[in-house]
Amino acid sequence: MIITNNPLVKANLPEETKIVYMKCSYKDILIKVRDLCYAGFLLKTHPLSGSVKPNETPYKSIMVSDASTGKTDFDSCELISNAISTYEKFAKLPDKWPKEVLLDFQVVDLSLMQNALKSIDL
Amino acid sequence: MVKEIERAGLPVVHMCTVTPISLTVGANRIVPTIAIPHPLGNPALEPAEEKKLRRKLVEKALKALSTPVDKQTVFEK
Amino acid sequence: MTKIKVVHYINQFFAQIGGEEKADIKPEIRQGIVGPGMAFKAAFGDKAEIVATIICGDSYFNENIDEAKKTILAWVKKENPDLFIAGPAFNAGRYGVACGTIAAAVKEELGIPSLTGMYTENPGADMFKDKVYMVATKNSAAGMRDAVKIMAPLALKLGNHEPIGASCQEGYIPNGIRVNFFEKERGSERAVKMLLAKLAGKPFTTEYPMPSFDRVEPNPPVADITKAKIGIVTSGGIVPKGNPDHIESSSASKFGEYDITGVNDLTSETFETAHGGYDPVYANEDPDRVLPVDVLRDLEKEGKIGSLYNKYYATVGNGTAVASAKKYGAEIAKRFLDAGVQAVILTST
Amino acid sequence: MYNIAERQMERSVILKLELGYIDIKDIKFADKSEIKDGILYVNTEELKKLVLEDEDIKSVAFDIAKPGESVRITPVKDVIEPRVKISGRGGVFPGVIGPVDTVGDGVTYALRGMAVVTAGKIVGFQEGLIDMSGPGAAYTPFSKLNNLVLVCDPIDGIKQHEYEHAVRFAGLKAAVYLGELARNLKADETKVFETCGIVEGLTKYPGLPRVAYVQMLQSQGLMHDTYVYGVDAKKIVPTILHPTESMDGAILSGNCVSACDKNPTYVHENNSVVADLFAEHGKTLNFVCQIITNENVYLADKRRSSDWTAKLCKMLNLDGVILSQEGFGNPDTDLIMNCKKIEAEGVKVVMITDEYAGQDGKSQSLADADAVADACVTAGNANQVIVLPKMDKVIGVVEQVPKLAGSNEHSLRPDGTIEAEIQIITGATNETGFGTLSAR
Repeated sequence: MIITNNPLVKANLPEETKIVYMKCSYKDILIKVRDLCYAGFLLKTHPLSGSVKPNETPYKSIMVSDASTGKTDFDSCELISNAISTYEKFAKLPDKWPKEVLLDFQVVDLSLMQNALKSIDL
Repeated sequence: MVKEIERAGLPVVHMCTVTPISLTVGANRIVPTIAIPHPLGNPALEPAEEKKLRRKLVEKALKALSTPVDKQTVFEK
Repeated sequence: MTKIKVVHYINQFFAQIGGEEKADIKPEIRQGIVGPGMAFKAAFGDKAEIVATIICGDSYFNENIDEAKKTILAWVKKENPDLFIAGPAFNAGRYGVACGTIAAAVKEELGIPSLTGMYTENPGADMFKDKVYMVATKNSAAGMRDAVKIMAPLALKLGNHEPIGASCQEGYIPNGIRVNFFEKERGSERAVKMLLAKLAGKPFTTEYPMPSFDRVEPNPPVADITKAKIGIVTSGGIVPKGNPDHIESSSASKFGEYDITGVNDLTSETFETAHGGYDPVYANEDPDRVLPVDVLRDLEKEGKIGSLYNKYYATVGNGTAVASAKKYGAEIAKRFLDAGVQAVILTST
Repeated sequence: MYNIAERQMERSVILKLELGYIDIKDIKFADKSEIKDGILYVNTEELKKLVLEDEDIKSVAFDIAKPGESVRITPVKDVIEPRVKISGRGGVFPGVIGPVDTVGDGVTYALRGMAVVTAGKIVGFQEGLIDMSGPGAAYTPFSKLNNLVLVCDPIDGIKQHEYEHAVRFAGLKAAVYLGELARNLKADETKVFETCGIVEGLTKYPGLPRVAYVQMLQSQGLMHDTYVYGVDAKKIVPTILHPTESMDGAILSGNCVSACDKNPTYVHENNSVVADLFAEHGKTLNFVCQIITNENVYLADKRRSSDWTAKLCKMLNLDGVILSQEGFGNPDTDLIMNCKKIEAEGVKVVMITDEYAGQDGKSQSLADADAVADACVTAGNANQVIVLPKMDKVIGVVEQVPKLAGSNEHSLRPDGTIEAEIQIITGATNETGFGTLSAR
């Protein structure tokens, strides 16, 4: 299951992929995924996927398990907490992106997810 | 925080869901709980059942406080 | 350039007033140089001048911290120096704590650049190395010359408001602030050298120490839980409804103390969570799910525990800096001890 | 009769690369491309024809940037040192430009003191800046080189990944074209790099610690990729290379984000960990091999790759490794996983990383940590703020500056100065220990 705020991910991944699209900020995606991890879902992709800095791109997609395991997974919780701390430490920059650059960010984020999907051969 | 309480000479039990985090922060007596948003409860249960569950966990914590330990110990079942 | 004006702080021993028997002397201020100030004078040349020396007994300072601090700060403010130096204290524990306390206070409260020095294992080092520039010294006064050699140039930089380099360049104890600089050798060369040292079992210094995880020995158990007074504290942010202390949902800057005299059950009408780090629905529905007051009251009535302490403490674990959590923990522990609490239950989300 | 023991002792597994350096002191545009007396003359028409063979590129402009000039190059995509294979198997950039063949032995020439720099706005947030003088020059190793800059414009409506591919190949083709000019020259200096097989290693260097270099390669998706013999590194499992293979261009950058700590192709060709381990080879240590692994997005890939890396270290009976990282964020997790698992095999690790400690230097530097990582070399805090003065000339796209990572709309001041974090500078905090920047 992919948690994303990237409209391209929503539009372009294969139909059988379970996608939760939310119109929200980068940070909101991290928070949503954190709550899922607390609720026993497993992280499948690294929340800081890509080297585009969290204060640059407004888009984030993270893959988690389709269902909760019923037990909180320490590694998942640690990764997502660290990702939130990392997000927090970057200087907050004002939105400065024209539309075409936003699209570039979406394309790169989509590419990260597509490659992750190749790894599990969905 | 748990370490500072222990350092002050008070036996302390840490009731927490993700025990590895508790181990990392240095708690010595650890009782695992149910889930992060409701460590001492389970909304799926009837209120009376839920309270029973909570009581069991708290009793486990009291037992932990009464048990000598020489290293970090997780009090499972 | 005008001469930098320095005020120096030392203890009774270095002022040659006396040893332990004189450790209770009250603070005094003398114009000019006393004791180790001579070594600084020699190192400063004509670039800086110690205009006054403040002397205080170590016992007096530590037993009357607030008063000693107030008196000394007032004197320093009056002198209005460009720089304040405390010590160095070497391995003297109470002197180290005094130097750290007063140097940090001068910096924070008066905004005057401040410097101290001590042995890394001096208890004052851990307490204040992040609050004020602190030079690592040897463990005895025999290291005075070496200490001054490092402290004097750093003092001049501080006094002149020059940029301060990295800890390894300037000689101060790492203070948690990462500072860039150019090494002589490239990184790969340093890595090869470090590996050879590590393989040979020789000492080496990592350039980035991992965040440390220290441990505390477990305390003996409660002898008889049915007689014990139990204290409760939570990092799950359970607060009276409306969050009267305005505890922040993350990176909390305070903890709350709340009276639960006569409270037998936490309900959604009376309590809630201030924690922003988890889905609050369940905790708000029934705060006992985070802080089990209901069960503990039952156990109290049944005589299974001696009593439940009538105050509980709440913090928000979410994003709270380690240093703050440590501070809150120590303060909460102190209040528990003062209230005669014998064992503590800490619940986290 | 076939005697295994004899055969094993007889067989020589020595791989030797002679690397000849042709020093380039200057670059000039001319009618004929050639290298004469240390000066590289470039016929841009010929080079242009070569680059425009790719139908995704509409136009290309050439420029020269020399050390000390008031010149800024931005946004930089890749930096490549031209090389040519004189003898031995394969050709440079095997599997991409050269044929698929194992490289790393024989004779190779390198044009030392220069680089091909590709620039182009592949995505709107394209990063990377090289100042040839001023305070910024100290932070990038490429300010010390004579740079031939290619600014490639794509055809209209091109997809980002096609443009990335086109610029990547333009740089490589130009480098090969220039490298060929050195084929019949005499090297100004020759260095010999030699490694041997397990049997020779044990008999030749008894008592010396067996050391390998574990290199993590950025491998996540568009703008985040590295190629090994033409293979996308996210599709590899960790494997072993002779350290000389990367000198022939076996590892190539397809990476355009995180300018400060990505590895341009130049860094792979001149990998400084490889060079510094070779410098001690046979003296204080036995440099066994290079192990390459990836940094994938999918967590199971991270676990598998770190398992394999540790396994290889164990199978090779290593005593120690140097572990280097590439990029920001999730690679911290690979770094710590690799370090933990390799140490768990009893192999000592020194790792090289950089830090994101915030502009004030007070934040946790890495996104992951473990007490076992007790030996760490740092390439500095990438969030450090720097003020870069106006340059007389900008090669590339100046409007790009406010869009670089760590900068904002105020970064580009009206007088042309830039205030931004050093992470916008190409190679500033390189995590293979290529530079001298550090932090405490």
